[in-house]
Amino acid sequence: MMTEAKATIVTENDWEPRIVAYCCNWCSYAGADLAGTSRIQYPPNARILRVNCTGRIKPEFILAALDMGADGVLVSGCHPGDCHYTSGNLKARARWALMEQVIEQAGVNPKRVRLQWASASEAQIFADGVRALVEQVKELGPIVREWK
Amino acid sequence: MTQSMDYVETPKKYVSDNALVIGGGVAGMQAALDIANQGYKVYLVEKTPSIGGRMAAIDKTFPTLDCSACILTPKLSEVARHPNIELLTYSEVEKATGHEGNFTIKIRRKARYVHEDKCSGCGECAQVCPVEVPAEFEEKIGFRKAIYLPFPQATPAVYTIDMDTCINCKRCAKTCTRGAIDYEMKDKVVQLNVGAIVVATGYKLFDVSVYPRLGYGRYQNVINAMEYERLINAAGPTHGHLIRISDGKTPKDIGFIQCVGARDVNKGVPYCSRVCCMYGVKNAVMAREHDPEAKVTIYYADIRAFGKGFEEFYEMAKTRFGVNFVKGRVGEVVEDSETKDLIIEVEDINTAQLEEVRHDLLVICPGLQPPDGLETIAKVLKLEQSEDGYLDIEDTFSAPVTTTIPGVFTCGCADGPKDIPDSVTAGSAAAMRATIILSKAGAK
Amino acid sequence: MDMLLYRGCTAPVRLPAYEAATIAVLEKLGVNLIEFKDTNCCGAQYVESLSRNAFAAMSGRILALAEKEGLDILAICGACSGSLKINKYHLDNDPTLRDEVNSLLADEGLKYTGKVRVRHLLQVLHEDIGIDAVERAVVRPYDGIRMAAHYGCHVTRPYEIVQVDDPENPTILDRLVEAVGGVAVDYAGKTRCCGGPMLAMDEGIASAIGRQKIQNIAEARADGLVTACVFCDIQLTQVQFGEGAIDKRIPVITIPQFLGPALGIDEDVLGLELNKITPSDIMASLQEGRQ
Amino acid sequence: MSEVETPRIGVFVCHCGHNIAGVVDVDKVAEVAEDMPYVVFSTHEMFMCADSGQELIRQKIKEHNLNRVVVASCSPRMHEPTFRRVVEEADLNRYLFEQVNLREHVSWCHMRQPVEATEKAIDLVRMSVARAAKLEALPIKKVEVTPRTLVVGSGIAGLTAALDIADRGFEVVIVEKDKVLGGAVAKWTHLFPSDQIGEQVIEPLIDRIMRHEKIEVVRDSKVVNFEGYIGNFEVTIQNNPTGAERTYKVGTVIVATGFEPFRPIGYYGYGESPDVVTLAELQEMPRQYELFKPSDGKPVKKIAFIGCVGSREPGTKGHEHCSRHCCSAVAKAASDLRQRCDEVLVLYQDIRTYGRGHEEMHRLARGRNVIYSKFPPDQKPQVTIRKGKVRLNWFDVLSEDHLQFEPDLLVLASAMVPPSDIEETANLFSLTRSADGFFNPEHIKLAPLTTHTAGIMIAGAAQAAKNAHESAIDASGAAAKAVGLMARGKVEIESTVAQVIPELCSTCYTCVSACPYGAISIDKDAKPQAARVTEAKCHGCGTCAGGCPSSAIVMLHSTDDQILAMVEAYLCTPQEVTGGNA
Amino acid sequence: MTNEIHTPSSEFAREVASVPGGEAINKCIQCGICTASCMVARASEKYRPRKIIQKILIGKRDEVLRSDQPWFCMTCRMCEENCQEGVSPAEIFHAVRFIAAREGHIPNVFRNTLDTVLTDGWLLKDAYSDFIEDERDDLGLEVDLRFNDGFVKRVRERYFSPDMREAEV
Repeated sequence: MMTEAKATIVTENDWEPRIVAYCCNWCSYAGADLAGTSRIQYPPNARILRVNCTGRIKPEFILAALDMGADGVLVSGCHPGDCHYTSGNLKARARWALMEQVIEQAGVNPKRVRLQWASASEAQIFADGVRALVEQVKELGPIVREWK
Repeated sequence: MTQSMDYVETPKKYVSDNALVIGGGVAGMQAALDIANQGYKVYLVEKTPSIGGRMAAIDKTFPTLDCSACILTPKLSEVARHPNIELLTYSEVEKATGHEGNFTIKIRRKARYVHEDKCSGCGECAQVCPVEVPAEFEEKIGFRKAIYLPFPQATPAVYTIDMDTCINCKRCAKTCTRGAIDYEMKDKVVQLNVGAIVVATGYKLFDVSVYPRLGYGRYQNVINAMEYERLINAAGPTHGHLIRISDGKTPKDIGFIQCVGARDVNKGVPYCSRVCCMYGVKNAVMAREHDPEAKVTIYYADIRAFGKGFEEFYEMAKTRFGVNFVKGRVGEVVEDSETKDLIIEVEDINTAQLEEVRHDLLVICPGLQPPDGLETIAKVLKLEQSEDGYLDIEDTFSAPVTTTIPGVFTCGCADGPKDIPDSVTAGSAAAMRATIILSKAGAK
Repeated sequence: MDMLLYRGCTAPVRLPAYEAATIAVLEKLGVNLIEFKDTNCCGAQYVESLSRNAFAAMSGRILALAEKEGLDILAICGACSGSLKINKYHLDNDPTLRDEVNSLLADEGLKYTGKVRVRHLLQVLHEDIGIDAVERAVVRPYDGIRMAAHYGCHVTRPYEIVQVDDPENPTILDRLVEAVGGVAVDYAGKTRCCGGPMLAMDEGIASAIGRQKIQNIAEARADGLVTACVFCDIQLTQVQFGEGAIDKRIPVITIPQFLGPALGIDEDVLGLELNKITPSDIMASLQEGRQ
Repeated sequence: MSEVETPRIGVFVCHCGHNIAGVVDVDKVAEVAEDMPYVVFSTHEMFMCADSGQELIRQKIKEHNLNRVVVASCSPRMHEPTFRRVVEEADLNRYLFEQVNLREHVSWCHMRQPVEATEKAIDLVRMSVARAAKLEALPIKKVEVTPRTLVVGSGIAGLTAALDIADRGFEVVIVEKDKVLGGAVAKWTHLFPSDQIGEQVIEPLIDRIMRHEKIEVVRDSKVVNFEGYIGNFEVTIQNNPTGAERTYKVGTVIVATGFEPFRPIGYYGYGESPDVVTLAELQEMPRQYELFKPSDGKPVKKIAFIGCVGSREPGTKGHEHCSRHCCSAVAKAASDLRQRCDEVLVLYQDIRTYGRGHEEMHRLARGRNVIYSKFPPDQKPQVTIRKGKVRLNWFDVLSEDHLQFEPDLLVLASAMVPPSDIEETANLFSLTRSADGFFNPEHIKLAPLTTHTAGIMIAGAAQAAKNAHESAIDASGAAAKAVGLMARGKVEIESTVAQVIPELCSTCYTCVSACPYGAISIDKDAKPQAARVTEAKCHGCGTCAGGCPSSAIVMLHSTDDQILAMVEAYLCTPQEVTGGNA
Repeated sequence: MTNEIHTPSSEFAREVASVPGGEAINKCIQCGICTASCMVARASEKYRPRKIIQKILIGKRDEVLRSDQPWFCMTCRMCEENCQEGVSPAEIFHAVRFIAAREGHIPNVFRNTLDTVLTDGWLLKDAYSDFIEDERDDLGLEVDLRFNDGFVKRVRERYFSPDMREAEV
């Protein structure tokens, strides 16, 4: 899985974080839609990938993204208890702790990944989450410097 | 079929299981779809050349700011393509006889001068047409040709010649490779047999020029909300650029005036029109979205943000979009003859201060009224109307979509002002009650 | 057509030219005004505010007098026409009030039964004579003089009672101006009050209101202002004098004084020289004979 | 891949009028897309969803022999069904369509950054093109619809929906958790705008329900288990007192679970004096000429109402919404009671008597000398209770006076909030909820009665605060949706289910325990043993695949391959081609 | 704004409603269009017709009757024309003035003018000078105005107290 990062290393000044965002279809993707319809403005650094449920997100998806050069990864789903599929997000949450450890062992600062809950009506929370991660990652700098 | 005692049927009473829906706005479309989805044939009669109604002309919808045409378009094509729906656009109901389960309807199919089956909607004809007239769909701010498609997503995508303005130059006919144009076309009257009827005739906007104090029709930069919708619409006459009619400048300080042609006992509209507050707030939000530097103020009596998500939207308009809300009805609008700015007088009720405020654009948000044709339709179908002109319903709770004639149902704004979701819901409800009658025909 | 001219308290003393011009113009247009003797004040504002019965009695007597003469009343003052019409309305619709007033009138052998009409000058010009007839009677049209019209609140409001023009968008004066060759000028706050009724309570407020009106008319670049009410005429003239007045005064002229010259009536008869702000520029716009 | 063919991808970029093209350089997006792998055609168009746009797609599929279509426009939550249908009309399997969200996720949320927005748009298109290349056609599955509807709740919405469906000839099972039917309306005495009391409205409905042969009423019971999918749900209902369970097969469900009147503990002395009641409690007081004080039974001569109690409180979750019915209900109750009392006061923020006949109710109340007084939103009335007497102090915005009143009865127009067990109901039926706590409709404008779970409808106050009239209309509307499905007999279902690759399965049971629907079991008869998915039970969430340590589960239409292809397309494309960073 | 705490009551509103002209008081929904249409309000900060009506509606009888506010209305009826609920503040203020007058709260200017009218039969007897007589003569108008001053005495007798300190409605 761990392919070599093909991303071109860029100079400090131009650098803008590249964020992969996995969103569940029912809450966070809809929340991101609402952020759009509500014209909430947030940094354009994230690329949203739609999955049915956060439970679908394999830890590999996150690791692979970091491996391929993502400076941060966002996972956003329904609030615990509100999952469209009853409990998929609880599984995602359960896997998260383990995942953070794996990342750390791989030499990546776990602050580069963020798990958040944003419902379909919480456009602002979604947008704030993206903004928070972008700012966090900006502090940490480009990922190429730390990936072992 | 087993039925309780209430439903002892006289033989032959329920003859037809076809339905007639009058009005192709969003409520009528929904009613038609919900009847058609149960397998019954529906005739959807619309008097203008296209279905879509008012919603097609609106820019965005509240409270989600969804783009109206975007969410409506799939419905338009769903209706047009439904095997059980027969569209009779540019048509009007002329006569009706019979009773629940067995109505005979005469419909006048106005001559389009273009054969629906031959026209591909390519638009070559309009390109060569030399006649330009103010477009109804654009609230007469934009123009159309004498042969025209009312709007890009018009359904059916068939052109119509407006014979009142056509100069008979025949260029369109020469251009049309499919031979779809026929100047000799005559109105046709068709007869239908239906078991149930749904009236979804919609509304008209109150004509605010009857309030001379507000200057509409007298001052160029006083416009009504529908004109505003077209001005901010990307597909509209200005390609979505909000401008002042007087000088084409971008307005920097816009006022929205609520409760005009609504809640007014002196103008025959004592009722609240339900939608104006929210479309006003929505339009104010859009003004800020178009130009975040613009100052935007709403003058209101009560902000009636009562529906799902409305209060939250109102709150958002205040806090996030920075729309300024002033509680107080506007007493007078005066134009600065030099700048064509408008000066309004209003008492801010919250402070008891009388304020004179200058705006460079004023948008009047008119209330709704029964449409002009409703009286005719009510007469044809023998339906009762209330004093305010809307259709009477049989009972508030047990028969909220049933008119005073059994077998004839109402939805959308035909029986009172409604917003889109309430119109759609009523459309489905009317469909439900109609199909109960249609299903009896199946019982033979 | 014969009518009784109710001149009221103020016109004969403060604006006799209006009275004279009305008589002359209407005569020209076929309406014969008859001297209305032994009248009293209609009770406007002061009595009106203090006692409804007293107000009804004062106007009621005038109505009863006219009824006795068998003629309709012409009122040239907005306040008087308003009072008479409002009281006629109440007396016609409230039998108790009518009995009350009639009991007081009985001493003089008068009785009001509702048979009399009250007409404001604008109604007579518009309905009884007709604007077309006025236009036909013109012998010296104005050459596009720009005139702003001030109608007077009590002339047009409340419509349900006074039945003159469209209170929100009145046009009779404007149409009369146009009929004699003038240009009717629209201006901000056309239907607003002149401020006159405020004089008693607070002169400062009254003047402020009147001056605002004059300023709006000036901004619309009008050459003059036509009125149809004694009080409005006086007030809108008065505010152009004294402290806080604008530099260039706008001539104020009553509608019959404006129509008169165009109809070929001698300026002396119309009392134009009595106008406090001379309407000479307006008169200068008169063209030579039409035919 | 089921069919091995070289992808031939068409990319269609939508302007959405000005909505996208006003920010994103659509020209450039379409141009860059042309050079992406497997793309054979790329263009941009004013409205892709319009007839002309749709025709363009169909035409280009034929013309260029496209076997994958990427439309870059709005949210797929809006138009995916539209475009899937379009490609199907051109004989392309619907699962070979991929949509890019350039509007909600790009142009509308980066309005002031056109350069960055365009770069993001290009990235998103690139990602979707990469995914499109890996898409597979899936079979279109149709299932029968059981001609029976489950109606949950027997308020005016539930009763009306049940009757409509039954009158139309379909069977209904109506389940009510209470012992009696009728919900809130049955108990209320001041309905509006027509002058009826709840009993008069509800009794005839119950009467017909009880006599209707197509309707089975299950009272004092609740749904304890719910599984299946559209057309084929299996619902287990448990009797409250006996615990006995019964299972029903139904094709459709209408959730009409209504609302609860908010109990405003801590507001305006509620709970401190029996003479402070909610509007709902007032509604339930016996209807007789004289009204008596709950505290001492003496006649009520002075009443005050306070509006917006627990409603319109920005920042307080679940109470931000307007409860819609209260203003008119207060006007109705106030005008009714005014004739029996000396003084009636209404303290309000805004008067929202919005419906036809409602403003008239407001006028009637005022006409009967009900005093309306507006209080500032940030300075709510103060209630003190001393020696059993309720005293109100507030500031009247309209007169700018400080006012005081000692009502015999203080009525709080408290919010309509979701029932306390709504979370349970939401979980049971996989329904999502909006900020107001009520259920989310499929689309707030055009699909207010259906939900994101196919086959499940919502009606009445289950969706949002509503009055009885509106709930009744909702009910008929929801009934139409249910009947529509049942009358058709068959419906299409999503093919996006999980599949196990038996050779890779280690039977670790991770998936079995992960599946929220019990759709996965270990097939002990197979050799070697392996997990097996019961497709009918699978909802397609992919939690199994997310947890499978051996990558033995394939989530159709959401395969690992497809997802990682997108990630790779984004991150591993040389920067000079993307034209810069993010 | 006063700091005194008032207990709202509908009594005064009902009293006003019982006086001719005051009937529509309860129709007011406090939208403010009257104030926004009022020329006096524009010229004077202290005059807010809407607010006076609310004070009547909440029963601030003394404050309203003792104040000069109801007397500021010019009865130009612009508010009445614009009101969407069919309220005429002008009429309401007349009704209030009647009540105030009955209780002796009459502004001096009203009282004095009334006195003149009810003595002379008309308003401007004192101002009618020889000079004006000449003017009228020149214009060919009747010089003897012949106002009746007898009737007003009976009006005074029947409807007003002798010292004009109060008026009977």
